[in-house]
Amino acid sequence: MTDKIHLNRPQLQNLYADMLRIRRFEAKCTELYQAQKIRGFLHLYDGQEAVAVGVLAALSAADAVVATYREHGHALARGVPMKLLLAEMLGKVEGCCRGRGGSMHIFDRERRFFGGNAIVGGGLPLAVGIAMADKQLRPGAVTACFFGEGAVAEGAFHESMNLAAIWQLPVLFVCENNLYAMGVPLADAESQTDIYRKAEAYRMASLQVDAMQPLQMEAAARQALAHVRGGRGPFFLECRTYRFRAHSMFDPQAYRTREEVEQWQHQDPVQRLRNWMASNHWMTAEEETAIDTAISTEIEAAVAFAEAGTLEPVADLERFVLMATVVQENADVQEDVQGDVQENADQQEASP
Amino acid sequence: MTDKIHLNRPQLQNLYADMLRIRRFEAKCTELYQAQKIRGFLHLYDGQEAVAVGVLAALSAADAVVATYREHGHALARGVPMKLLLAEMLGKVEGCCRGRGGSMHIFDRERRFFGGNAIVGGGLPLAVGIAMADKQLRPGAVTACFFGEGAVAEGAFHESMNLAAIWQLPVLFVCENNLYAMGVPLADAESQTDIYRKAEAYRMASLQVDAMQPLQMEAAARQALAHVRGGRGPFFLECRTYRFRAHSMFDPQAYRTREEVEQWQHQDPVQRLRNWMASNHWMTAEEETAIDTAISTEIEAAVAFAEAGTLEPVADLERFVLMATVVQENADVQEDVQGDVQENADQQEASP
Amino acid sequence: MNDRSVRMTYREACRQGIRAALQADPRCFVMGEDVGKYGGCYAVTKGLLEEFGSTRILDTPLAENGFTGAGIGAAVAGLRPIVEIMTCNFSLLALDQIMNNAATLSHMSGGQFSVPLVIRMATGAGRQLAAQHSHSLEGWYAHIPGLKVLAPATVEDARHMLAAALADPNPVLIFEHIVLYNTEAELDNTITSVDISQARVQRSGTDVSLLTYGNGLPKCLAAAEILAAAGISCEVVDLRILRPLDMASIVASVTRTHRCVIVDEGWKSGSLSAEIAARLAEKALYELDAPVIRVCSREIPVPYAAHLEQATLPQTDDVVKAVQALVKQAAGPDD
Amino acid sequence: MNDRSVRMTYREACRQGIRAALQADPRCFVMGEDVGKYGGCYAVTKGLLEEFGSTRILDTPLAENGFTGAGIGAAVAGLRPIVEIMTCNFSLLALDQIMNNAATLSHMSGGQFSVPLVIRMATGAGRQLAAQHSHSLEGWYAHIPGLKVLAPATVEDARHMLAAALADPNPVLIFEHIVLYNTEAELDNTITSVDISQARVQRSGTDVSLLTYGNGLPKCLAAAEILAAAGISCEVVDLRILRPLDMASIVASVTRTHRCVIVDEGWKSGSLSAEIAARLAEKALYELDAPVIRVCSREIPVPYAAHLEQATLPQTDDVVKAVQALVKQAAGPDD
Ligand SMILES: Cc1ncc(C[n+]2csc(CCOP(=O)(O)OP(=O)(O)O)c2C)c(N)n1
Ligand SMILES: Cc1ncc(C[n+]2csc(CCOP(=O)(O)OP(=O)(O)O)c2C)c(N)n1
Ligand SMILES: [Mg+2]
Ligand SMILES: [Mg+2]
Repeated sequence: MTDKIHLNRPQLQNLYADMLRIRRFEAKCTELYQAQKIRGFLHLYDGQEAVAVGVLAALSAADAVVATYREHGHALARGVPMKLLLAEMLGKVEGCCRGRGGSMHIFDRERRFFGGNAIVGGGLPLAVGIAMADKQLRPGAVTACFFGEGAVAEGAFHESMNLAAIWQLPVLFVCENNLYAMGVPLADAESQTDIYRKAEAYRMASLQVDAMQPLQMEAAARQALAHVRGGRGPFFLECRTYRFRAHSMFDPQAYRTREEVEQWQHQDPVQRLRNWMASNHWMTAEEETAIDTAISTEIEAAVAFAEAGTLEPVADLERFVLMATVVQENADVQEDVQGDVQENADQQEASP
Repeated sequence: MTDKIHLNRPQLQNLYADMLRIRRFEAKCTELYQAQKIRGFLHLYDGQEAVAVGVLAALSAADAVVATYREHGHALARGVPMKLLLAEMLGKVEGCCRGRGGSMHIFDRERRFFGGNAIVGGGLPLAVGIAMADKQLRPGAVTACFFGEGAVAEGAFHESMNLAAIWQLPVLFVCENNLYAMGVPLADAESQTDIYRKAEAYRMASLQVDAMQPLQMEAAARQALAHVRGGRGPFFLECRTYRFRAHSMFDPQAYRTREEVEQWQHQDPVQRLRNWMASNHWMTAEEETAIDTAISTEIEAAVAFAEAGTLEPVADLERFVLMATVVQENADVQEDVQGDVQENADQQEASP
Repeated sequence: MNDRSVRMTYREACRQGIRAALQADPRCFVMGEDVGKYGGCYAVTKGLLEEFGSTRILDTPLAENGFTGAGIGAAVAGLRPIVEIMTCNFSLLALDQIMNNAATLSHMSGGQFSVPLVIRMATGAGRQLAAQHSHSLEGWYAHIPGLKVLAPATVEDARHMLAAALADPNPVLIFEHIVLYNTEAELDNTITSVDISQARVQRSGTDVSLLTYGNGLPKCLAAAEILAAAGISCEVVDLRILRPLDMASIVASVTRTHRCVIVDEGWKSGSLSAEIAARLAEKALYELDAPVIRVCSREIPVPYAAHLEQATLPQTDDVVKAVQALVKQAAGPDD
Repeated sequence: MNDRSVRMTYREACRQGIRAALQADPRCFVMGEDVGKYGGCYAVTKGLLEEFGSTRILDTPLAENGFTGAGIGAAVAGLRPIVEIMTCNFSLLALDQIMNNAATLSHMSGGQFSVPLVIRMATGAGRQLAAQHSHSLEGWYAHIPGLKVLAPATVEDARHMLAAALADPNPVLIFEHIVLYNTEAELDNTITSVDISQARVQRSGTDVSLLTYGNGLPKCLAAAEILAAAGISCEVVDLRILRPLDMASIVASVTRTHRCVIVDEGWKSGSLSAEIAARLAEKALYELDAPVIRVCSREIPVPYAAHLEQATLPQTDDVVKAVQALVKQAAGPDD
């Protein structure tokens, strides 16, 4: 945490609060899973919070987001209301997808949150297409596309990187390299383990960042985004991170040692940011308590909302298999983007 | 043609004869196509002869070959009898695939010639698998996998390169970069047009060679093969070349100018090798005539054989949809390979 | 040809359909392999690059999964892509995007998104392109909920189905038959649109219903002509829309004729013909005076040699024989 | 349990089948995502890496098209790969290799090559995994000539089908149902192999044939039990092999019972049930006293919420109702 700080006090506190909020949300999900209220596959985000928060804090409303099945953090950081997210995971019709998607398929049109994709690598081509549309319809908008390092071996990764590069599309590729794809360690899956170097094969600008350092992560995201917004084509960000929990709730973690996990836990981005802020007077005890309390309140409210939710009538099962009309995306976002390009450019120059 | 020559007189003459033989065969195919004796899609190899001949001359019987729909040259250089090839293209049961495959699907088990694949990129995963088997069953054998630069954009390319690299398989990837994939020029299809640099993304050894220079091509193939045979993992060879003819018989070539094609024809590898050999006394007029005559005779005989061929009875249509027993590959090849590794290694050291 | 009609090939009709779509909607664009500089593998998009420029006619690299997925994303985000997958044989590379994204996004998101995407592909055998270039997969795609599947068999449908598909808020797959591209017909100028919901009776008849689509249509019409000479009256129904099937029209025809032959160039087992036969057995069993006969492709990878290829595909002659067998069989003692 | 039998889960039976195959043939190896260190997504291959080492149990990167194609190449060149595609949902990424290479190589090369490859995949819904993880594609794959398609529904088949598949010179797809992994049964030690050519009558009956496979089997057996109490005798046939279908056994059963319900977890249109119903209409129409009823999945992407998912899938109760309707309907005036 030795970098020059280019965030002010409220920004720092937001960064911390957003990360903690995700951490605490996932803890609640674990509880709800154990209580068999959440079912199916559940993939938690503990350890990787700095990535979602770092990137999404820098996005504007007009930007688009594509994520994976491990996307609670992204959804929360993007502003998908926690209660809609939780109701979805409890299979309630009040959920953001009427309870049809569950944990792996969070969508929120209003926030341009395009999933929630459970096919590894399946989101990348979508991101390319969204960026194609935005380049015409929403100049300045960026599509942030998150995926794990496991996705890098898929053909879809390769095809998407090349398409984005030849067409110079506004896509920010965010690879969350947590060193494992389920039980397969990176070195077993890739001959080139410095994933950001894969970007060179497409002549795409790239950067590798230590995502256990929230401030470095935040700065890298801002830099990457400035590149894309500046019309200089796509950007590839490799975020070195670690997942503290099992791959999903069914995973005995035979592929790694407890010691290894503990080692990484010493680098816990949430805890370290907290400690550093506390000891450097960026956050008082009262402020910390306030953050804590706000999160607790929000989570309790979300749980209450989700639990009180109702089930979609079975009679509606076949609604939306085929749509009756085209769903129009919000048309108001364009102005917003243009403003944001400006703002980001300024900040970029001001930061060290 | 300024390189030091590491081939002797008979070798040089073979190189020339093998290339000319392909060129002349393709001319005959054109005729037969115009006479509507060959049907379907027909992709000719004119201009690229140095690639197939350069690589295949250096292979041994135990090695395996995987090619594309533009594979007459590879089949001939591999030793698939011309008459079987031509009978196949005329749809006769005497053809190497009983007339079922046609021009795009030449197979010859005896010569370990595994197609003939009409799905762009579809052969690469096969090559990886053949190399997996050979690594265990035929130590020292190499799989030479040919494909166009168009295939490089496919996911199958990416997945196969990575698999071969992480498992250090004996595959020689031969990319025939003729600058066009049907009507799409390389620069429209790839952000990185130095294709050999893609290999770096997999930490695979690679080389770019001017394949309009047969001797350079031959030397590069030998070097690449020595790497693979030496157990140092897969190798990627980018062969810069040009196709003189249309993509297939249906192509009006609107995407390139006549001047461009003519420019490249000045570099015709067959003609240049001939001229250079003639003026440097590597081939006398009599020797050239003998080569010419032998080729003419062979082609005439092949045409006669193919024309005299018969049609597979319709009653046999469903044979081989499901096989009754496993077809065993020739078990004698192993010794052969071991010998060949030795031989190649010697030559390698002896060449400049 | 008169002033109300113009003679046109199926290929030209496909092209005119695309041109009209590009003219009508600036959000519409064509994306695929060789649609631009080459003019299309089957010359369908020839001239369009010159007319509309390279942002509307977009040559892609060979990356079926990638650009099909990009088409889905672009459709969701407001454009109206016409993705061309050169032939359905290559669409297998894009199946993940088609089934797991295009077909699911609306339902799985609880109706938050629509995917107004059109994917055109060439289909079918008959040009000696051998095993990897001769699949007929349209009936197989018709298994997937969330998609609509169209099979233009006529010049009119080739001309007008695209507009209807683009107007549809759902992903629509259009299968153009490679053998039909060169067929010609008079196109009625006064017809400016077609529906994409109904099968169409292409020839009325009373003895047997021939249900078909795509390149089966000319074969069935030819068979009907031959059979008419022999005194057998065939009703020929062009299914047109393979998903969702227009069962009302199918049942109506069979209710008129009481006998049915389904002609389908797909491999027989698990083909669309199976679904139709099964539904007829469910919904119209007592209308049938004889078992339904299915005339389909032989269950083999399509071979190159002409005689083998033709023997693999259902032919006019096979249809004639099937009908004759059916009429003989049904003409029992009390018929 | 006695000394002739041992109680075992379907999962454990799958594992024992793989172990036995690896022990029996040094050319045999397992390749797929997370088959090694992780022990298999559904824990089927757990412990095998430790027992056989990393050349026999090969963890692959996420590259379904690549490693499936590699399996094909390895099989052609002399090995006996067992490729695991984690679930059939991801197999869409490998479809090009499966259809265009595995299924065609023998025929297209005129019989020069065989592809002795086994591809195992998990299939089915029922565990709230939602739209992209709940496909039932085995019936759909059964459309492809050149493949064999197996669906073990019992512990015995889970244990022994693999050996038969490996002994087969052709590419064989084995679909293991995710809901069955935890089911248990007695496994008879004296049975050391099963055929992969015949359907099997799992319960004899006289009134109605229930034709099913995979996770449909326990549902049909439960329905038969309930219906027996109501005096209706159901014959339950486990299809086992979906391609090629054992029509002889199917027709034999229907000839005994004269009524038929097909229970298939695939989407109804174009499902395997359609093919069976169509063939029955062709080959056994006059044996049927009533139209065939198909009990299939609703035609939607499978939703996450438990009640929606269950409503999407065919249930025991649906089977019971279908049989009751059929018996009532068939019991006409002269029955
Ligand atoms: C195409 C596909 N193959 C396999 C899977 C099963 N699967 C789900 S997550 C996963 C590992 C992905 O690893 P990574 O991309 O690194 O993401 P992480 O889980 O580490 O966040 C696998 C193999 C899948 N969902 N999709
Ligand atoms: C997967 C797939 N997509 C598209 C095609 C159609 N096609 C055949 S050859 C070709 C161009 C291939 O170019 P390249 O790989 O450079 O080989 P070249 O023809 O130049 O030898 C295309 C697009 C195909 N056969 N397979
Ligand atoms: Mg990972
Ligand atoms: Mg090329």
